[in-house]
Amino acid sequence: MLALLKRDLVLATRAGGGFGLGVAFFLILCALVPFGVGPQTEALRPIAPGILWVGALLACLLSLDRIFALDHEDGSLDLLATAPLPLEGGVAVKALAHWLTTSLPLIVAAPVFGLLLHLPGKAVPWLIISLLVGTPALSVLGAFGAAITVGLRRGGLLLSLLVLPLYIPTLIFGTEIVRRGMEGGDPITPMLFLAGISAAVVALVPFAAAAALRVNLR
Amino acid sequence: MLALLKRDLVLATRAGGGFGLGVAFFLILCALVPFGVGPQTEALRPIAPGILWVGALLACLLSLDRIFALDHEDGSLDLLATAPLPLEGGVAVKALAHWLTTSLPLIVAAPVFGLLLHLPGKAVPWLIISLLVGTPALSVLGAFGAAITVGLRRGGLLLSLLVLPLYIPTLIFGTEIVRRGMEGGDPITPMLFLAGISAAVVALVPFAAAAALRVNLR
Amino acid sequence: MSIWKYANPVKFMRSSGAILPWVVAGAGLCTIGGVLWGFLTPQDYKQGSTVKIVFLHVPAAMMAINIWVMMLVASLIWLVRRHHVSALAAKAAAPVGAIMTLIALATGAIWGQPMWGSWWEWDPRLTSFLILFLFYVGYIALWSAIDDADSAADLTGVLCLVGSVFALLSRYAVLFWNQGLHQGASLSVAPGERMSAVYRYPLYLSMLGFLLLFVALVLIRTRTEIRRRRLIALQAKEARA
Amino acid sequence: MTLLRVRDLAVARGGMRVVENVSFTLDAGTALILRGPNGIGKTSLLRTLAGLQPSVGGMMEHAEDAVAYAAHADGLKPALTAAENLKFWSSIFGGGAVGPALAAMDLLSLADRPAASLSAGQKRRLGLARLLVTGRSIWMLDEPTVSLDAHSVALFAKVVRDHLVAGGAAIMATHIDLGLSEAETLDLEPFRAQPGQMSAPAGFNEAFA
Amino acid sequence: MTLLRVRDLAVARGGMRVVENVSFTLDAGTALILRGPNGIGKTSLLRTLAGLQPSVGGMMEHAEDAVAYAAHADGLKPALTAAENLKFWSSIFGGGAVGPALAAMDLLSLADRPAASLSAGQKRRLGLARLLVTGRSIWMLDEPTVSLDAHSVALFAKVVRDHLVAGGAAIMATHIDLGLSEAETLDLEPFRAQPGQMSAPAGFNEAFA
Amino acid sequence: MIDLGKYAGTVLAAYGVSAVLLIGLIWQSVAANARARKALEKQEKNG
Ligand code: HEM
Ligand SMILES: Nc1ncnc2c1ncn2[C@@H]1O[C@H](COP(=O)(O)OP(=O)(O)OP(=O)(O)O)[C@@H](O)[C@H]1O
Ligand SMILES: Nc1ncnc2c1ncn2[C@@H]1O[C@H](COP(=O)(O)OP(=O)(O)OP(=O)(O)O)[C@@H](O)[C@H]1O
Ligand SMILES: [Mg+2]
Ligand SMILES: [Mg+2]
Repeated sequence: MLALLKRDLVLATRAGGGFGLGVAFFLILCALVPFGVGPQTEALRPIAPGILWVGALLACLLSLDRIFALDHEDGSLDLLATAPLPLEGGVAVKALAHWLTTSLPLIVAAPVFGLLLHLPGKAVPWLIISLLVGTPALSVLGAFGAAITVGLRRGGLLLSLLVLPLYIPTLIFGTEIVRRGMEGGDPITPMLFLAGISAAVVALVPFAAAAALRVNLR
Repeated sequence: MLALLKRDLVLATRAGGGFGLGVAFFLILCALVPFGVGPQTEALRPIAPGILWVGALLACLLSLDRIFALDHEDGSLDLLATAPLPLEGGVAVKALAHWLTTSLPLIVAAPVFGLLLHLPGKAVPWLIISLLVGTPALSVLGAFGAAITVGLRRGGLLLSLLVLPLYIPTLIFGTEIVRRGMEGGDPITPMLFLAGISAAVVALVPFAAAAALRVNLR
Repeated sequence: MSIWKYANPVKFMRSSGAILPWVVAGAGLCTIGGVLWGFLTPQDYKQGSTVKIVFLHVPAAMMAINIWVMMLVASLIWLVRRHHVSALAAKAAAPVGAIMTLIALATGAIWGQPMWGSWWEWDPRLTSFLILFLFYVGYIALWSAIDDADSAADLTGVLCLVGSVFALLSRYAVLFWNQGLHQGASLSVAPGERMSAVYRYPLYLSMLGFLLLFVALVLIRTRTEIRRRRLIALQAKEARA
Repeated sequence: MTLLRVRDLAVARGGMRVVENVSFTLDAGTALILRGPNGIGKTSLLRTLAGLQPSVGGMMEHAEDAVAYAAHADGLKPALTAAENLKFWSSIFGGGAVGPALAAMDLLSLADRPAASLSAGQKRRLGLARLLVTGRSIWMLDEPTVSLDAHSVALFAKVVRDHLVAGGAAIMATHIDLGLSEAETLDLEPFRAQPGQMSAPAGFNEAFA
Repeated sequence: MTLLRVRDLAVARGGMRVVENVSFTLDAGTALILRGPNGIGKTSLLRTLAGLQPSVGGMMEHAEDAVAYAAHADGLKPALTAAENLKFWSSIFGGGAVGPALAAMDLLSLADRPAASLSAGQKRRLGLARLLVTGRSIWMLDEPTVSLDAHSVALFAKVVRDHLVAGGAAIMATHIDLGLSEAETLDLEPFRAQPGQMSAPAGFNEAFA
Repeated sequence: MIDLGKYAGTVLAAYGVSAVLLIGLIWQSVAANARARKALEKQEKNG
């Protein structure tokens, strides 16, 4: 398992692996928003949590098809399925690798992007915490979508269509945390919901994803 | 040429062709944003032009790899290159087919999505006009990116990275038109810029795309 | 005789062919009757003639949810018992459910214009329906994207399962996110608030009509799917011979 | 009448020349069969002749728009029927009727089947039928009989023979015997590129080797 | 000692059974070569035996975690070096050392080259070296010698022979002669599935045909 | 003709949209069924 994680991380950082692309996309998005709504603080501040979360979500989305597609094409997935590690574990590890290479850099960079959008300082810790708690669910749900579409050629748009509705609860609770943190409300309640969703997703969805993978391998 | 256009349209509407996926994706995006930024009209209205344009752009982006990749894999591209029609024309026609199957449905549906985001009625004509004028450039630039990455397996992420920066001017002028239309400013100036960009792109970029294709075929 | 025997394609074709005319007749009568009756009801003192929309809106909204539940059950039957017809029935039901959702959304939006002064509000009820629509669209898109029928049935089945959980979850998340404008369930609440009989009976008839319409459409569409599958199966057999 | 003239042609693949000094002519009514071990450069030579990749030395000449190329990938769309696939290529090449082409490759009964439901051999036959609707005179075929059974190979040989009789020409790379007694054979082994004797490098790999 | 026992196995592909009633046993130290025309179901049978797809009838038994499967796709990452690729699979399978495996397939000099820069034959050799690091006893090989030249085929035959001597077993589908005289051959032709004699359909295509 | 009051447009629009969607769905279902039946009959006659 550790070997698989290490390999996926190494691959992501080698040429063509696409490490950092998520952050680049996130940056483009955050840079564009002021063009759309105008640069005034009053215009930007209320929508900042939402934009940051939606941006994280889209950055995650764009890199999803890498989770399994390459391994499927070059036969690694066949070999992993016959290896002595449970496929569910493989799915979880690959989702973790995706999270480490896509979401983690984004979380590290998020405070900077928060500045661009005039997110008040006291909301920044909540932004980071909400992303830390919520993005693992995004990666695992994304792995599920990727597992379902892995056999399809050119499934990018379909993958988004399947995965985005699953992201809705995470998005709602995630932004709610930041917004309440920003406006001085109570961020604990949505945080508990978000943590619950994340925990349940991380614990259960890999089984569904592994089942989908097995269907696509046969 | 007409035969090529017809075939691409037929293929897009047959099973697995992905016709309508763009609109569905657009719909999801428009539904997600309010979950992020909140349901209030005051929050949604100012960002509506930006979201609608970013949505159109992403829907376009996610379907780009269909333009040439399938034709490359099954050998059609080789045969088209030896056919008595200029490859530049072929590129233009395929970009047109992409526009007709992805952007046009989206433009038709855009007023409905404008409703979801509380875009004021008087901005809707500007939204449609700006999309009509701007999206052809997105398709042609996308075809260029697709031509460059056609030989690569899973070039999706790279494709996005190549194409997104090219999209920025279109995006900025496009949203500016809608925003000015909404706030009663002067939408004509950005419209002229956008039309200029579109015209130049549609006229010139197919040559670059065809050159890239030829390199990838040999 | 066990109910499972009907899952055999041949038997299904025979029995569904036998009951189809009756279902179609019933669906036509009840739907047209209920909707027309509803259309002819008197105006409401508060909502004016817009109350007539309820005879389309509520049955469609009801069916939108029920059809998803039916798909969930059919998917489970396929995943557990491998009854091919139930997988095809789930596939056949999805477009009907999507259209029902669309009708509920469209009539609701049209209704909202005079009532709330805007076509669309991010009310939890409406938002949940929008999300349900998204799930329908994803499910349909997945079916049409996969060539191999066995994989398609399995994968859409899994998607339906996971999607159901998330559709439910989204409903609560949306409630948490925004409190609503939409009225509560007036058919089921305390007697005092009950809808008057003038509206209630046509509504019942119309609901029955929509239910029968759904059954008729699913039967027809399942028969279509079975024929398509059979055609593909025969061609595959021929190609391999 | 000479349809194709090749002199001292050098062909590159992956930035390095693979065969060089290839010379031959192809007259109307004749066929040429390319032979040689795997990787010698048959595919590369055919692609160069078809204009899909540039040559790196020597010269070749043929009438414009005279070449029809067919390789492993048949350019068939699984979602279209057999007839629709042919119709498309016919209208792209401004070429012949679809019916006779289907008949020639024994595909009439499959005309309305989506290509996805055809077996590998049937797909190959459809890909070869495409040659007939191009209306081109020089056929360049890369292993045309892969996955065809004996009956279909004979059918294909007949189609080629008819094409030659009608004044066409064909050049093909193949490992099996087609029963085309009138065809000449060109073994590429003697033309294997010798490293180091070049006027200009064929690409990065040669420029830095 | 019997490593693999198969009785009356039926195997499906595309929702239809392709071969059925296949029975054999594979003892330690023996090899079995599957033969049969294109499309008979060799690949499907091997995938079923490896546990990648469910069987649709009969039974098979082998020790858990005893099978190493290798097909056309070698599971190599172009961005990793040859040694890194092997090391990865070795640690996944908890298996053997990388050095001897590289040596056995004559890859020592290429150990630090990224897999992307290897030729097709070299890649194939690397893919076969992977078998050695799995430490599994039953090898299931689908056309293992595709794109190998004569020298590499001999190398590979020696590796298989050593594996058999060490108490392993191998079952492989191949069209060419490997020079493995001790191997038995199983022709799949007699096991081609007969339509219409089934207890339960293998998939949609059988259920509706 | 019944009186729909000031909301006539609203009510008619709702009924109209629903009618279009329902009839479209019914028509599509029936047409696809007929097409599938014909294709299958043709195949069974040939094969
Ligand atoms: C645009 C989207 C709308 C959707 C998706 C929607 C959804 C629903 C649903 C699901 C029901 C069934 C409730 C039940 O029986 O438990 C319902 C009932 C109802 N809706 Fe809507 N609605 C929408 C808009 C509206 C609007 C704008 C109005 C009017 C102002 C309205 C008025 C009603 C009424 C009167 C009922 C019947 C009361 C009841 O039985 O619950 N709806 N709607
Ligand atoms: N994409 C590539 N990059 C680099 N080298 C390549 C590439 N494709 C092929 N080659 C090399 O170019 C040479 C010529 O290949 P070509 O495909 O023309 O051979 P061929 O004679 O058609 O072989 P076969 O009989 O196997 O079809 C081979 O040595 C091969 O290794
Ligand atoms: N994806 C698929 N969908 C439907 N049928 C398939 C699919 N792949 C293969 N088949 C069919 O299944 C049968 C068995 O294929 P399989 O690949 O097992 O044959 P094989 O014996 O390995 O052939 P080869 O010698 O060509 O490798 C063939 O008749 C083939 O047409
Ligand atoms: Mg070749
Ligand atoms: Mg095989």
